[in-house]
Amino acid sequence: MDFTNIAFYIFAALTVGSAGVMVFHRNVVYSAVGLLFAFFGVAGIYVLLAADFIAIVQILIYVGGILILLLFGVMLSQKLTKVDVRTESMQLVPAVVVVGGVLAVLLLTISSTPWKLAGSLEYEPTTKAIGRLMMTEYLIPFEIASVLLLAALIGAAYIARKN
Amino acid sequence: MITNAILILLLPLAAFVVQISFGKRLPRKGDWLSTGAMFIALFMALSILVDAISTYESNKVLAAQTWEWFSFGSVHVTFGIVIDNLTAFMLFVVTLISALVHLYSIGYMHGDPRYSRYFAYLGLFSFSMLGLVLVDNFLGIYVFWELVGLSSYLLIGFWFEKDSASNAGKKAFITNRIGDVGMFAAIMILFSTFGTFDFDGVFAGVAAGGLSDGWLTAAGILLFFGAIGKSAQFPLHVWLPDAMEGPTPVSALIHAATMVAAGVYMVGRTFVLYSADALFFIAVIGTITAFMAATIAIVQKDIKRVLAYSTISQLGYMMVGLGTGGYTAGLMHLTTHAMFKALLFLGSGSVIHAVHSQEMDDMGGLRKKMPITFWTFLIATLALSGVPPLSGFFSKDAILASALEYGMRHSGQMWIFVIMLLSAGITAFYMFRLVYMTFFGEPADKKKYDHAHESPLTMTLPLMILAVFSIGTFSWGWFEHLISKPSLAAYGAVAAVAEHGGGHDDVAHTAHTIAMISSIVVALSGILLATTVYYWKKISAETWGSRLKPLYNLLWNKYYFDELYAATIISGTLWKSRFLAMFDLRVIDGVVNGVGRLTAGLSNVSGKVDLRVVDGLVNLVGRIVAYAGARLRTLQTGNVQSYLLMALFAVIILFVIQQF
Amino acid sequence: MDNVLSWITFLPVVGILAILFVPKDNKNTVRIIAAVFTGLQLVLAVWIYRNFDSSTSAIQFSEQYKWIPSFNIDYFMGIDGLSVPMVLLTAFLSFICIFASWGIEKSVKGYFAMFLLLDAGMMGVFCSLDFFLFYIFWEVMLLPMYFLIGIWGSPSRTEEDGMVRGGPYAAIKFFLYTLFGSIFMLIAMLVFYFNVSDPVTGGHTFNMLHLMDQANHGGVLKDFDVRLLIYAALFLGFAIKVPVFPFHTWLPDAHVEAPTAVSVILAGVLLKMGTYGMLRISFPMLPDAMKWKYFAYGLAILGMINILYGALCAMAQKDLKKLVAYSSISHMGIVLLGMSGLTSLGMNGAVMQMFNHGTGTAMLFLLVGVIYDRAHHRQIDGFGGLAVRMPIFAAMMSLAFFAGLGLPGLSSFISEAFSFLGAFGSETFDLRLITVVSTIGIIITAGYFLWTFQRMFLGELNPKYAELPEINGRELFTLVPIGILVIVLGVYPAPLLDLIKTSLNELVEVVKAAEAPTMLGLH
Amino acid sequence: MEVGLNHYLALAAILFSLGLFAVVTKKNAVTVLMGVELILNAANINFVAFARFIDTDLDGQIIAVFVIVTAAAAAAVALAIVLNLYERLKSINLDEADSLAG
Repeated sequence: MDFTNIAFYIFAALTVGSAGVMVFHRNVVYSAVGLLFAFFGVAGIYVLLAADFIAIVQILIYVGGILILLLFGVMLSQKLTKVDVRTESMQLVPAVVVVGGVLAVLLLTISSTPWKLAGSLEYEPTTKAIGRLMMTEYLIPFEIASVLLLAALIGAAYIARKN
Repeated sequence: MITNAILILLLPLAAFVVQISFGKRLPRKGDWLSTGAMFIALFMALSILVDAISTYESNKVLAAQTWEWFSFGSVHVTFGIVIDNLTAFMLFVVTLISALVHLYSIGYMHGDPRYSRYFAYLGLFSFSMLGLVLVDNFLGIYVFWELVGLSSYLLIGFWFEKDSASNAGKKAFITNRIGDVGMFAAIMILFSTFGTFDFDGVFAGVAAGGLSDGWLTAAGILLFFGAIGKSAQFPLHVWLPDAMEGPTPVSALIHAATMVAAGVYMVGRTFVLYSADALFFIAVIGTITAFMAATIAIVQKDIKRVLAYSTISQLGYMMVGLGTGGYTAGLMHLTTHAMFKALLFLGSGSVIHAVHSQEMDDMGGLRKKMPITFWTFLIATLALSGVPPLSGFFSKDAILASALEYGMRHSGQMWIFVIMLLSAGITAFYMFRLVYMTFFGEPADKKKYDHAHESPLTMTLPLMILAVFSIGTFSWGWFEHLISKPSLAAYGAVAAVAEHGGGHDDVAHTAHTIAMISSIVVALSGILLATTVYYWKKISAETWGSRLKPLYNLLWNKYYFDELYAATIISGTLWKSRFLAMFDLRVIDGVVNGVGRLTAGLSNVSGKVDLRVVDGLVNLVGRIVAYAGARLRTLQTGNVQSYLLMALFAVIILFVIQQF
Repeated sequence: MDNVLSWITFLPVVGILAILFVPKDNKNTVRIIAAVFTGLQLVLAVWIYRNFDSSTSAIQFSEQYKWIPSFNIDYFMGIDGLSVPMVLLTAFLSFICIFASWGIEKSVKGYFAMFLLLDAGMMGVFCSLDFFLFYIFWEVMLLPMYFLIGIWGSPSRTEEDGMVRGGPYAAIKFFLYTLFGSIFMLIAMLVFYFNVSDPVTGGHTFNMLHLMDQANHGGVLKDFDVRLLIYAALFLGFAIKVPVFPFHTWLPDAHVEAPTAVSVILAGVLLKMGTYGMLRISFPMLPDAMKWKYFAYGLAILGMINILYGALCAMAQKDLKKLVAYSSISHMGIVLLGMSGLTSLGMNGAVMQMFNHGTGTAMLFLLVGVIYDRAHHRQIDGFGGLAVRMPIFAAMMSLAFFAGLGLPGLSSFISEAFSFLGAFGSETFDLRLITVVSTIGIIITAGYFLWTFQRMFLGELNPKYAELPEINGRELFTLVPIGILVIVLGVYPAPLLDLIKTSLNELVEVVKAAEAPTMLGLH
Repeated sequence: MEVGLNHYLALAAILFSLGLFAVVTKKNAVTVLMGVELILNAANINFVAFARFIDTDLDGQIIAVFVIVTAAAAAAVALAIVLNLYERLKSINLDEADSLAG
């Protein structure tokens, strides 16, 4: 069992654990914190998967952006004076059954599929290559994504404003 | 010369177009423009006439030209102009009277709200009339024939606010149309036989015997129907007296001098076409017309109506002239009559202008107030009565001679001459009755008399010019030389059709002498009688009128023609049209709607069946669905998350199914 | 310019698409779009006129594509001298009618979309040379017409006699009548389809040129009795459209209840489809049946009845628009009479009459619309003395009336005269008596037009209408071009005649050459 | 046991299930959004893992970048919607937003 394996299990545990906290804790603020750690865990997983650029992006955007956004959402929508930051759950029993079923299906599929694995497992820095691809082969999706972001920005501002 | 002719034709048309488009905006509303155009045309026509007279050849074709109008592939329809001596005379007469009437109208129509419109219509008429005399084929003559009818309609109904005027216009147009249909039928016969509209082509075909006698007579009589309508011959004469509703200069131009003579001109132009039977028919119609109209004129009180019936009567004379073979006599009477009858109408217009009434009972003694009008009027009256040596004497005498000659050649046909002679006497009588009642005696209406005055120069100048032409310009010989009776032989070998009429032989000479003497006698006795009754008052017209009450009523009511037509043709047509309209609505449409209702009824029955049986089943299905829906709607929570859950559940089920 | 016929036919459809994208409140945009597209159509029509080679009777501008190959149905368009004047007339009147419809305020989008669809259908009928395609266009036209009369026509009303009349009634009557006729046409079409073989492939065909070639006829079409039956069926289909007495009663209702522009199209273009169909389909495809004496004389006699009956009915009408409608029946009778003689003169005269009646009657209906918009009624006796108040309108009306009564110098004179002359001079049949009796119609026509003119315009001005506004610029814009055409073609008809004569003379020759058995084949 | 593709996929599956559970059960809209983010992360792990083990180029990673970008946009819009919902219902509980109920 080499270092990578150990690291994987550590990150996996961190991720799953934090996600569990996020899902099962009744307090929304706690959920948010749980999500924060789950994102960190996923970033670690990316590193193990030789995706250094993605890992950085994960931390920058998810942790630095989305999570902050979510917290703002919590804060703005819950009057903090008479805090009811608790979240309730519903239709628990059917949910457990169905989600359990989905998980079972997924795991079954994963284990029963004969993956055609590629041979080499070299570690190479990816940032430069991704940058090059973004500006060449993926230029159009890149541009569209920018437009999408812009549109989302304006749209969000428009929707959220008080009339 | 062709260019001149085209210019003569186009000048009035141009005047019409200009006047109708912006006549109102021209200075003096453009009367000078129309009048000027007409006078230019007059001088051009004069030059053509001078050419014709100086050439001095019988029936000489001075110029002719033909253009293709349109073509059907094998059939080419042409439009052409032909100028022979007859055309030259007609051009001169039409342009002269038209120009004078234009001039006269400047005074007469002064201040009318539709002044420029009036001149526009005059231009349209002059154009159509000139086209009618210039054109060289049947289709063309029919075209202009209808166009003069249109301008006549427009001018009769010029003061259309008066119901009588608009009625008269309509009556004129429709009555003319009846004749025109006959004319069109004749054209159909000729065209379908000879394949051409050209006069020359048709005449050549007739000369070659292309039509059997029966068809030729039919074509001739049908063609004459057009003239019956246009020249107000019996039995289609009823429109002309009513046409006096139009302005008086118009009556002079259209309903006395030119348009009504178009029928005579047309018969003259197509003279060689008529078979002996057709000519006899023409003569009979002419005789009836001449006599009937003359008798009616005796009792009329409206000055214009007397003149109108006189016109009808004189047109009858022309027809008799043509019908009895006196080709030259008929056409000469056309020319002379145009001059003095236009003069009479313009003179009566001058009187009407002065006293503002058309009733002769309102007039009297006007001789002193209106000397120019009186003297010119008297000249015209003498001419019309046939007093030598005025122009009317020569032409009327020629017609009577022709009628007499006809009677001498055809046994049993002397009655035509007798009646015509009688009518000549009546003519002299009613004309002098008119003159005495208008210009002599005591003024009937003092106020109107005091108000009366001589007309302005624009009105009297035309009177004087026409008086000159009425006096004695025409004598027999040279006119006959220029316009002599055409012969079918000129158009090819005469086959089966016999030549009709006759030349100058002893019979003709005898006839001439007898006719001349008797006509002078009759005219003078007519004048004498009129003088006795209306000047010396030796015989009371009232007494004789009441003694002969039934006859008087008959004449006063114009032989009840209007009433007869109203009761038969007009109301018959109206009744038929109402009946058919009702028939259309109730019966034909009723059948359609009945079928519709039947179908609707059937569908009603099948609808009932449908409702109970078929629809019952449908409703059952509907109810089941509704019930199921009510049960199932509880699933529809509106909560997105539960939907998602269901979807996922379905995914799992699918997976399971897929696995096993 | 390839595919010009497809363009001219489907331009209005493009216009419909454009109109559908306009918000419904932008009424003027909708109107302008309609005007632009019909205007373009008119430009194309003029282009066709200028490039049409009138020296040949061959089909020109033809386009042929496989459409439904399994049934040998082609998309086959093409025109000859018979169709060209109709194409011009359709384009011209459609353009004019857009402006006559400017005042429509009720669901403008729908109206103009329907109108353009109607336009496309009519154009298609005149351009198609495949019987199936022809039939499709023929039916396509029905639908918009139904809605135009039913929705934008006058509202339903109950008359004194308890009959419900009005737009919806007229629309349904028109629809059912025409549908009834087209069923017979469909039957005839199918008989042709199954009994005529394509000379190249040997299969069934709808191609009109193949159908016209008697050598291709086989099967039951060899049997004269059947040919007579088929001719009768086709005749019924077309006669309803013309309309021929006694199938005419849809016409007064439809014309009267429809809005002005639709009446114009109905009388100006739709009626011509009946006679166009006879000349395009019945005559050349079944010349021997046409020449069967009972049919030939029947056609002439029906023409005569139409002329006299229509004129007499017109005289009795109190409603101005109804009078004009009946006058259309009368004038279409002249077309029938002209056709029936099988002469070059009569045939050319009849087709010219189709065109000239289209323009003349369009003018009449437009004028009726003008006065109706002002006085809100059309009772002839309800007016009086209008010539004082509205001189320009009166002048226009008199122009239209005189054109209607066939005054020389105006277009319909030449066509009427030569229709009569042609029928009278027919060498094939003796129609002289029928023609002469028919000419009486000219007198009656003069009677009712002048009487109407007198009652409406002459005499003292009816004080009720002392303030009636004179005809306005837009209305004059619709009338003046037609008026000019009426005068120009009256003075110089050669442009129209040159366009059609080659094709029609050829048609006359073809039909004349056919032998009609005098005896029926029934044993 | 050597950590391979299956491990990563299993991890992703678990994360996905957790996220899904949150989406399905939570009443609070913000928490549901968090669940969505988890699901997206799980998908991203799959992408990157496949890029690493099966198709050894960078396509998978790039798609992951795009997923992140899209997620950011989605989050922004979704939160705006949530705020709007709150304005209307004075609550962000999703079971109250049931006007589609039959």
